[in-house]
Formats: sequence, C-alpha cells, structure tokens
Amino acid sequence: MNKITGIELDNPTILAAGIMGTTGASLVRVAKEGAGAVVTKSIGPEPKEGHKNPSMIDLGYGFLNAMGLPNPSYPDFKDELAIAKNESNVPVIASIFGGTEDEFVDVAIGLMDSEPDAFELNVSCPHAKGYGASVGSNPDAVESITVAVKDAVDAPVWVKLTPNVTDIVIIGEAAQRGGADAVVGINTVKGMAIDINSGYPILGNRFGGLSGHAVKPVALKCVYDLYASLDIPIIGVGGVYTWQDAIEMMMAGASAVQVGSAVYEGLEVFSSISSGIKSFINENDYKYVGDIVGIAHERI
Amino acid sequence: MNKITGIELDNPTILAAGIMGTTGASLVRVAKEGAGAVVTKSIGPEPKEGHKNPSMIDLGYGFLNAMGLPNPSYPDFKDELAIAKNESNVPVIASIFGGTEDEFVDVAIGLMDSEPDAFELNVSCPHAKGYGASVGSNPDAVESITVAVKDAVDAPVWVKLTPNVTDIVIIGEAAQRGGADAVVGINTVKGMAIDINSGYPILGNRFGGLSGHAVKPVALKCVYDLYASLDIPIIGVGGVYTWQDAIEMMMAGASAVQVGSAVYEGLEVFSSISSGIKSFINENDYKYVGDIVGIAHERI
Amino acid sequence: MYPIDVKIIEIIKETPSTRTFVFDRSFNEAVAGQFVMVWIRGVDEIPMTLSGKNSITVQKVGDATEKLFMLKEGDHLGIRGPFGNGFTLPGRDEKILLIAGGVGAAPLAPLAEYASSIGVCMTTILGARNADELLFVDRFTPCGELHLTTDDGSAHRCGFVTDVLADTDTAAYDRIYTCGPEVMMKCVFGMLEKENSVGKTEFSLHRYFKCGIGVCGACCMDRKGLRVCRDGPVFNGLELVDSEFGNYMRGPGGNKELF
Amino acid sequence: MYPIDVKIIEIIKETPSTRTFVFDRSFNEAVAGQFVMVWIRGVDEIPMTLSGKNSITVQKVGDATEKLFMLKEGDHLGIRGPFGNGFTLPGRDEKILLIAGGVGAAPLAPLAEYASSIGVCMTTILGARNADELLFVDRFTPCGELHLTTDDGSAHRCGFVTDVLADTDTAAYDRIYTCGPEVMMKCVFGMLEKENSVGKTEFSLHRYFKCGIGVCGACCMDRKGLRVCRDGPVFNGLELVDSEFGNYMRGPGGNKELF
Ligand SMILES: Cc1cc2nc3c(=O)[nH]c(=O)nc-3n(C[C@H](O)[C@H](O)[C@H](O)COP(=O)(O)OP(=O)(O)OC[C@H]3O[C@@H](n4cnc5c(N)ncnc54)[C@H](O)[C@@H]3O)c2cc1C
Ligand SMILES: Cc1cc2nc3c(=O)[nH]c(=O)nc-3n(C[C@H](O)[C@H](O)[C@H](O)COP(=O)(O)OP(=O)(O)OC[C@H]3O[C@@H](n4cnc5c(N)ncnc54)[C@H](O)[C@@H]3O)c2cc1C
Ligand SMILES: Cc1cc2nc3c(=O)[nH]c(=O)nc-3n(C[C@H](O)[C@H](O)[C@H](O)COP(=O)(O)O)c2cc1C
Ligand SMILES: Cc1cc2nc3c(=O)[nH]c(=O)nc-3n(C[C@H](O)[C@H](O)[C@H](O)COP(=O)(O)O)c2cc1C
Ligand code: FES
Ligand code: FES
Repeated sequence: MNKITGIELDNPTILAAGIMGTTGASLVRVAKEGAGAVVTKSIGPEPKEGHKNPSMIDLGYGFLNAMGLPNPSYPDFKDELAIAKNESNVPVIASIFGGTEDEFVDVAIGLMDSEPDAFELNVSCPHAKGYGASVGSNPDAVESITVAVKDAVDAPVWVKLTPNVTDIVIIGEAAQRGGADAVVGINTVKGMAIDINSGYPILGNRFGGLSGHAVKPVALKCVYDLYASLDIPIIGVGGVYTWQDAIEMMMAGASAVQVGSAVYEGLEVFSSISSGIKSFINENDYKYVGDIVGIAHERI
Repeated sequence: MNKITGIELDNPTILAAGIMGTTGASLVRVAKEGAGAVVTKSIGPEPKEGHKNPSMIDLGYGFLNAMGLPNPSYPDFKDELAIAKNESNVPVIASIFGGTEDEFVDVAIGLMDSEPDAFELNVSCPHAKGYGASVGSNPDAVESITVAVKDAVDAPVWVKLTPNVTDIVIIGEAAQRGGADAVVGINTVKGMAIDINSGYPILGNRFGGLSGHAVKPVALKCVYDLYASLDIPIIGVGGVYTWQDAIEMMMAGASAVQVGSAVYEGLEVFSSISSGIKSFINENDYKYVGDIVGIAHERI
Repeated sequence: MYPIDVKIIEIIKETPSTRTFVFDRSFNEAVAGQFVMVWIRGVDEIPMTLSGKNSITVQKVGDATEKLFMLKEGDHLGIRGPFGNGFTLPGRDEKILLIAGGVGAAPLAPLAEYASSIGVCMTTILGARNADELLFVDRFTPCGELHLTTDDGSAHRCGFVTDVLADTDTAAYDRIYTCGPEVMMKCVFGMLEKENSVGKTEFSLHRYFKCGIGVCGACCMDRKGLRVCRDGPVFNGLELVDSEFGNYMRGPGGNKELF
Repeated sequence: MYPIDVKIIEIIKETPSTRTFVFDRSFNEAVAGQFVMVWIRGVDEIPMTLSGKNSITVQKVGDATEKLFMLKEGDHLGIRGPFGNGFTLPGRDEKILLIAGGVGAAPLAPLAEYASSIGVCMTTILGARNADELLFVDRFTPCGELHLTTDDGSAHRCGFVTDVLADTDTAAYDRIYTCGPEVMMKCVFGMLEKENSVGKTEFSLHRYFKCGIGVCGACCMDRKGLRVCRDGPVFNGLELVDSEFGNYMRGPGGNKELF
C-alpha cells in the first residue's frame, strides 16, 4: 500500500491526465487494467473542442500532441467523474484547468459533488493559449491558484508542473507555498514537427508537446531537482514505459509515477509496471517501495 | 553556395561544437568527410579536464552527455585551430566560453591569431557550473558578453542558445541587441539517467544534456520561434541525422544546420545530408536552398 | 511516424455525394476495414477507411470533406496509417453476408473483392438513399449475389437494407459484415440479436477521432471504454452488447451527442 | 544503452600488479581486442579490454584501478560495450605472431585461444618487467611456441620483447598482433617497418577515452583524426604511419602529453 497525500494506492502507477480520461467508462477500464489510480482529462470552465487535427503524431522515440484541452466542461463531466468514482475501485483524481484563479475554483467546486480523491491543477499544458503553461511559468500565479483551490475544496491538491521554464524548482516551491499537497512533473516539453513535402507544421496547432521516451531524461532531472528542494511528495511523469523506468523515476524522488504515452503500447502497461516494481523490491532486499524513493540523492 | 554572416559554405551542414572538435586533425577529417563548415570544441580561459566518466551514454533515442567542457584552453588550442584553418578548406568557427565578459574576450583575442572564420559563444552548456547556461539564461549577461566579444574581435559572432529557459526568444533578442551576427540553437536539454541497480546517477556529473533524436522537436520549435522574432540568421542544431531532418530545420527557419550526435552514425552523415538537400531542392522546383528557409511560417 | 505524402492520381465521381481519390501509393499491408488518417494540409485530418489498397472514398459532409472535393488530380495529401483492426477475413469455405449502407460500402467493397478472389460464397445487401447514391455496384456485382435497395425506391427494391435482411436466413451464413449509418447498423444489430447471429457479425463503427492511435481517449465508447480507433473500428457484435452503440456518441469535446 | 550490471564472481590475482575480474555475464559477441567501459560507481568509468568473454584483467595504475582492486567477489560493476574494432581474426591456414608486453597480454590471450582452437600455428613473445609480472603464461603456453622475456632477467631471457623480435623472421608470419606499452609498440613498429611487415601487423592502442563511442573526439590521433575508441582500438600498422603514435597522446583536456 502506498499512501500519497492521504490517498491509498494499491500500487504506485497512475494514469496520467489526458490519456483515455474523457469518459467515466474509459477511466474505469484503465483502473481495471491495473492502474493504482487514475487522473481524468483536464476539465475546464467551458466546453472546448480542442485544436484541429492532426492532434497527435508518433515520432517513434516519443509523441507530439496538441489536443488543445478538449473537454465537455465541468457540468457535463460531473457524471463521468461519478461513474469513475463509483466503478473504478481506485482513487480518481480530477485534473482541472482555468485561465484565472476563479475559473480553477469554479471547476473544482463544480466537480466536488462527484467526490474526486484529489485535484490535479494543470498549470502546465504547453499549447493552450491563456491556459496551462502560460499560467504555470509564473510562480505567483501558481501560488495564488493553489491557495485559491486549497481554500475552496476539502481535498488534496496536486499541482502539475511544466518543464518549459528556466527553473522548475521555483515553480514547485511556489506550489508548495500555496499549500499544494504534492507536485506532479512533468507535463509535455514544447516541440514541433514540419512536413517537408508541403512546409506545413504537422500539428493542427502548429506546435505541441513532446511526451514518451524522449522526455524521460528531462522528467528525471526535474523530479530529482524538485525532490532536493521540496518537502511535499513528487509524482513523476514522463516517458515511463517499464518497471525499470518507474524505479528510475522513484529513485530520482518520485513517490509514485504516472503513465501517459506508454498506453500506446497497450493497457497491460500498468500491471506489468506494478508487478515489476513489486519483484524488484522483493529481490533487492528493500522493505517496501518507499525505500527507494529519492535514493539517487544518497549515492555520491 | 550558402552565405551566412558573410561566410561562404559549400553546403549548409556544419559540425556542431564539442563533437570531434578538440584537435585540428579531427576537424580536418570531418571537413574532408563533407561538412560545409566545422565548429571547434568550446575553448575556455583555463585548461579543464572535464567531469569524471561516464560522460556520455547512448539512450537509443538520443544521448545524454556531461563532458564538463574539457579543453586545453586557448593558448594550447591556438595551434590546433591553425591546423584546422590551414588544412580543412572549409570555414572554421571557434566555439568559446567563459564565466565573465572578460574571460570570453580573452579567449576570443587569444585565438584571433589563428584567424577563425567566426566565433560561436557557448552561453548554453547545461552542465558546467558557472559557465554556459548559467550565463545564457540571463538576457543581460548574454547581451553584454556579445557586445564585449563583438567589440574585441573583427569576426562574425554567433551566439549559441540554451533551450532550458522559459522563452528562448528573449535570449535570442538579447544576443541580437548585443550585435550577434547569428544565433545557433539549440544546445542540449537538461536531463539525467539513473542506474536502478545501484541508485547512482549514471553520468559522472550526475546530470547532463540530452541530444540526438529526442531533441529535434524541441530544436525545431526554438528555431521556429526565433525565426519569427529575430532579423539575424538562425543556425539550427538538435537531432539532425538525415537530409529530411535538415530540410525540416530549414523550413522552421534555419539558414544552415549543425550536426552533432548523428556523427555516431558515421561521418558520411555530412555528405549524405548535403547531397540529399541538393536533390530535394532540384526535384521540388526550388531555385536554391535559401528558398525553403522559414517557409513553414508561410503555410497557414 | 510523420504523415506519408501521397499524390492523387485519379479522382472518380462515384455518386453525386461520393468521390474516390486514388493515390500513387498503395498500402498493401492494409486489411479491409482498417482506416487511415487523411491530412488535408491547412484544414484538418480526418479518418477514412481504405476503399482499396490505394484509395479512399469520401462522402461530402462538412468542412474537411468539402476541401477534399476541391482537390484535383496531382494534388497531395498526407496519410497516417493504416490503423485499427480490420475485418476478420473469411475462410475459403465460409458463406458470408455483407450489409452496406451508403458510404458504408467503402470498407466492404475491398472485403468483397478479397473474399471473391479466394472463392468465398457471398451475398451483399447494398442500400442507399436513391439510385444515384448506390456505391460500388460495379465492384459488388462480380463478387456474388447482390441485393439493392433505395430509400426512395428510385431503383430496385424500395426500402432499407433491413427489409432485405428480414427476408434473409442469416443462419445460412458463417460470417456477417456490416457498415453504414449507425441507426441502420443498430437496426441490423437488433434483428441479428433475435436470430442469435450477433456473435458472427462484425460492425464497422465511426466515432470522432483525435489521435487515431488509441491514446487520447476521444473515441471511447460506453460502457466498456472501447477505443474505436484502436480496439475497432471493426467490432464483433458481442462487444457492442449493452454499449452506447446506436444511442449516442461523443463530440470533439467529449460531450454526448444522441443519434 | 544504460550500463549493464554485472556481478564479480571471481577475482584472480594474476601478478602482483594485475587482477582478473570475472563476471556473471558473458559478452559472447565480443571479438578479441574489443573493449568495454567499466563503471566503478561513484568513482569513474574506464576502458578495459575483455581478457575473456566474461572478464577483464586490470593493472593498478591510479585512482579507478585502485578502487577496482578494493572490490570483492559479489560486488558489482556497470559495463557498457563491447565497443570498437577487435583484431582481424586469422584464417585456419595462417601463421601468426603475437607480441605482448605487460598487461598488453590481456587482449592477446583470448586471440591466442581462439586461434589455437581453430588450429592456427602461432608464436608468442611475452614480456614483462620481471618474472612475477609475466601475464597469462598459462594461457599462452598451450597455444603454441612461447618466448618469455623480462626486463630485469628475473626469468628466462633478459631484455625486451623487441630483442626476441630481432631474432625472429617476421616474413614467416601471415599476421602479427601486438599490444603493450606504447614505447614498446613503437619499437616493434620501427623494426617491422624495416622488414616491410607493418601492413600485416595490428596494434592495439590506448588513448584517454571519454565517450568511448566515437562522438566526443577525446581519443583522436594526429594526423588523420582517427578515433581510437571507434576506428580502433586495433589499427593496422599502415594506418599509423606518420601519426602521433609513439610520440604523444592527449590528456583529458586535449593537451598533448609526450611519451
Ligand atoms: C474509422 C472511420 C472510417 C471512416 N471512413 C469513411 C469513409 O470511408 N468515407 C467517408 O466519407 N467517411 C468516412 N468516415 C467519416 C469521416 O471521417 C467524416 O465524414 C469526416 O471526418 C467529416 O469531416 P468534415 O470536416 O467534412 O465534417 P465536419 O463538418 O467536421 O463534421 C461532420 C461530421 O463528421 C464527423 N467528423 C468530423 N471530424 C471527424 C474526425 N476527426 N473523426 C471522426 N469523425 C469526424 C463528425 O461526426 C461530424 O459530426 C470515417 C470515420 C471513421 C471514424
Ligand atoms: C581500449 C583500451 C583498453 C584498455 N585495456 C586495459 C586492460 O585490459 N587492462 C588494464 O589494466 N588497462 C587497460 N587500459 C588502460 C586503463 O583504461 C587505464 O589504466 C585506466 O583508465 C586507469 O585509470 P585510473 O583511474 O586507475 O588511473 P588514473 O589515475 O586516472 O590515470 C592513470 C593513467 O590511466 C589512463 N587513464 C585514466 N582514465 C582513462 C580513461 N578514461 N581512458 C583511457 N585511459 C585512462 C591515463 O593514461 C592516465 O595517465 C585500456 C585502455 C584503453 C584505452
Ligand atoms: C494525448 C495527450 C493528452 C494530454 N492531455 C493532458 C491534459 O489534459 N492535462 C495534463 O495535465 N496533461 C496532459 N498530457 C500530458 C501527460 O499527462 C503527461 O504529463 C505527459 O504526456 C508526459 O508523460 P508521458 O511521457 O508518460 O506521456 C497529455 C499528454 C498526451 C500525450
Ligand atoms: C559529446 C557532446 C559534447 C558537446 N560539447 C559542446 C561544447 O563544447 N560546446 C557547445 O556549445 N555545445 C556542445 N555540445 C552540444 C552540441 O553542439 C549540440 O548543440 C547538441 O548536441 C544538439 O545537437 P545534436 O542533437 O545534433 O547532438 C555537445 C554535445 C555532445 C553530444
Ligand atoms: S482517437 Fe484517440 S484514442 Fe481513439
Ligand atoms: S572517446 Fe569520445 S570519440 Fe573516442
């Protein structure tokens, strides 16, 4: 049993935001496949259709996506969240976004009826104008949004960080000051791809966010730095495909890992990661999974 | 013939800094293999042995390195630079670094005797304390260093930018204000890797910089953004392995490309990229290679 | 992978509302029922079934398809795929029934041609709004028995494919395949359920696709969370029992849109 | 790839200054002469030739090798590789000559064993500072003719491997292989040059390695810019003509260090 911000997880793998998280049914499916918890698609104050396609391409070594935060808004999503809560048997974390403190608060309060186990504040999406990272690269904004949501709801609040800043620790510290119960890192890394046959940027939004294998080293460094400076738990995300990746992330300082792009490989990824972690802990004389969290910091 | 900051290149492929660039002989070898120009290893004011090994690992989808700017310092390197200049038959760009304006100037002046065709200011290495990116994430420092070197030497000055900042355009604009003749982007992306068998970070320096395939999308976005805002040429670097990658980089806005990690695939990479570019230009009814520079900006 | 550039080498006006775009590039590995993401640069990228190894057949319904219709031979498209699961191909000795409505004939025509090439005995029920809109009559005709219906009776039998199906002994077939408007397929489903034939029937579904590769979740169906782009678009009827099929789908934002 | 974790299952004290570390993991694809990067965690990563499919043989010379000597059976190392080009293996009917000095016997012992296993006729000249330091006498002995020399004459012939070489008719050999201190190899090179035998001789070289994979350029030799880690570490003698070989190498910062 892993406990993070008061939430009990059967295993430390968590479905990342924006992956099969738009409907209650798909969240339930992922939970049944073995995720220790699931995070919903980021939900905002107004319905959004997202960017035009192409919205995601497979690069082989990772993915580029610019979905544009498509979501039905919180009034419509409430029922989906309730389904996830009632049927998944794992903690369900509501990812939310907004352009202002008030919007964040509206969405959080709007979803409270469905009793999410925690909120994850998406202040880090790199390709939605006025939302996400444009908020999340400003430590003051991150702090005040965190304070506002913490005040408004009685649930743990996680803050999801963008790596597209000069120093992620400054943003992490702002979240901590604001009362965040945990930080989650990383969201995608700004990137783009161009079709040389036509000269067109491939994504409908022209640019987007890089995820998958390519960002694991970046995520590890962010988690490592955050762990060195913060007192709250860190949830590691970015390029986790295998139990080895998960162990690596935990050794850098993550108390749990989120899995996004690796869902492409198949939903078995959750059970295969969590059973791999279990074996690793047993075979290496660690007492429990918490023993490995942050140990890279002690290896000098 | 491509002309960049007054320098004539036979083809738009340039050896990136830090790759086979520590000796005159190795620079000559790369030139003979078909590079249109070569950049030296970054040279500093004092001899440096660099970080302990492991200093570079192959991730499959890219590389992590933390060399630590090993270099014999400018007095020792002068002769190597002269060999490169005399025997390579292509423009030779001296990459230099320092912790202060004065150090940059000392190194530049110290190398002038060997008549480099340009200087490339490394204000972007992510893993050398007090050098590189710790300077290069501060726009004022970038501007004043650029001014100082421009004043001190009569040669084009390129400024190499780090992607590890919230907005690379602000740094690019600082370089331009300082009188840079071109900017070069990107240097490596901060990252790390951990050995799960022991918990040790793998690199001797614990963390390092990501290069190769994984960073191409990041480099493209940086080049794209810089092109939209700057008036000086942009030289694209990051994950260029094939002529398709080079074309993509140029469509984003690069006037030429640098090739680093792809040297791992073999030194033929320069001739294969440059001949591929040539065929592409001919087969697609472009008049010359400059026609494609930045065209992604026009495709809306 | 990046979209593959294809040149349109031929445009065939199949019916007043549908055109086939033939590419200079064949997707020989594709199985009938698989789809590609078709990128009309500067406009949108939309899912289309491969109506042949190197073609798509498109019905004009909105923005992107309208832009597609403005393209000429020699123009280019970007293609990602083929993606998803195609139809389970019939064995040599099986008897099969195809039920196609409108542009739903697109994935079934290559299936029919494949089946015919290995000697499978087949019956096709092909329906459309009116005679002009009957798609691929020429492709189905040589493959086996063909029943045509039109909603307005402008040709052949007046009525729906389900009317023909009502007269058909589905027990005589080893496999049934269907594609068409979801309301049509829902009726088919209902009829086959009564005859206990759902388990041998494959339905080719449409949902709103974003990623097209099974990650984003835009195309997930209730109540199992099946991804149409990855777990489908072809589903065995049993997978659809108790699902949203025929009742609603999701819009681009994840909102429910009732049929 | 990340370093592979290996467990040291046996440590053999070969001579007062050298130890063989045997791993629980064999690198069966390795060719004699290839090297691995050996990571002593928390200390350094250094290049070592594989003295067997699952072993390295180390001479204590400084920091990292000293730490290696402090390890015990059951301890672990990280291994990247095998890297570089090994020796050109001899053909069945060829006659070969091996010239090994000190720990330079490490890459030549597996070569000798391979050659012997396919019946190659061979002569080995093995030298060391003194009798105790003669490495792998037991491995070379069963493989063919063996000449031993010691600098101090403490065993067998007093003198250098080059003294034995001077008495040898190199024309009688199809291939010659050598590894040892660079000054020794330089002498060998000079002698073979006079006999026009450089072109059939392979030299296994050492340089300061950083990346070990041919990218950083730390190990480049003048004047051709050959990378010892990637184009070598084994070079045909002709590649070394007119090079820095025997004159100088580069230190970690790229500065010249004269021999
Ligand atoms: C697996 C699959 C195979 C298909 N095969 C064919 C085919 O062979 N021939 C054919 O004519 N049509 C096919 N379609 C439907 C086709 O994708 C839509 O008609 C097309 O996307 C309409 O785009 P539009 O911009 O012209 O319409 P819009 O004006 O955007 O909208 C019209 C309707 O088209 C649908 N649509 C729009 N965008 C998408 C999208 N990204 N993904 C899914 N549906 C969308 C929506 O239901 C929408 O209500 C297929 C759909 C799927 C999912
Ligand atoms: C291809 C190759 C194969 C080798 N095989 C063997 C072998 O089988 N057995 C053996 O005992 N030695 C071998 N060596 C030499 C061995 O790598 C050095 O003895 C070792 O690196 C010394 O490390 P140290 O920290 O103990 O010494 P230090 O105190 O660091 O330095 C002593 C000397 O070792 C050399 N050295 C140090 N670090 C490196 C490095 N990263 N790369 C290359 N040389 C270095 C330098 O010349 C230095 O002057 C090989 C070297 C190379 C290049
Ligand atoms: C298709 C897609 C959609 C995403 N949507 C969201 C989102 O809505 N909110 C969010 O915070 N992160 C979103 N992300 C980011 C992921 O949650 C995750 O942080 C990132 O992809 C890195 O993890 P990965 O390498 O495991 O994918 C999305 C990622 C992808 C690939
Ligand atoms: C081993 C290695 C050493 C490098 N050394 C330097 C350096 O000294 N100065 C510098 O400006 N960039 C240095 N770089 C960065 C490269 O020049 C280049 O910006 C980066 O690797 C991205 O390009 P690539 O993907 O083609 O390798 C180094 C990169 C590598 C891999
Ligand atoms: S469209 Fe993204 S999962 Fe199907
Ligand atoms: S050690 Fe880096 S090129 Fe040889």
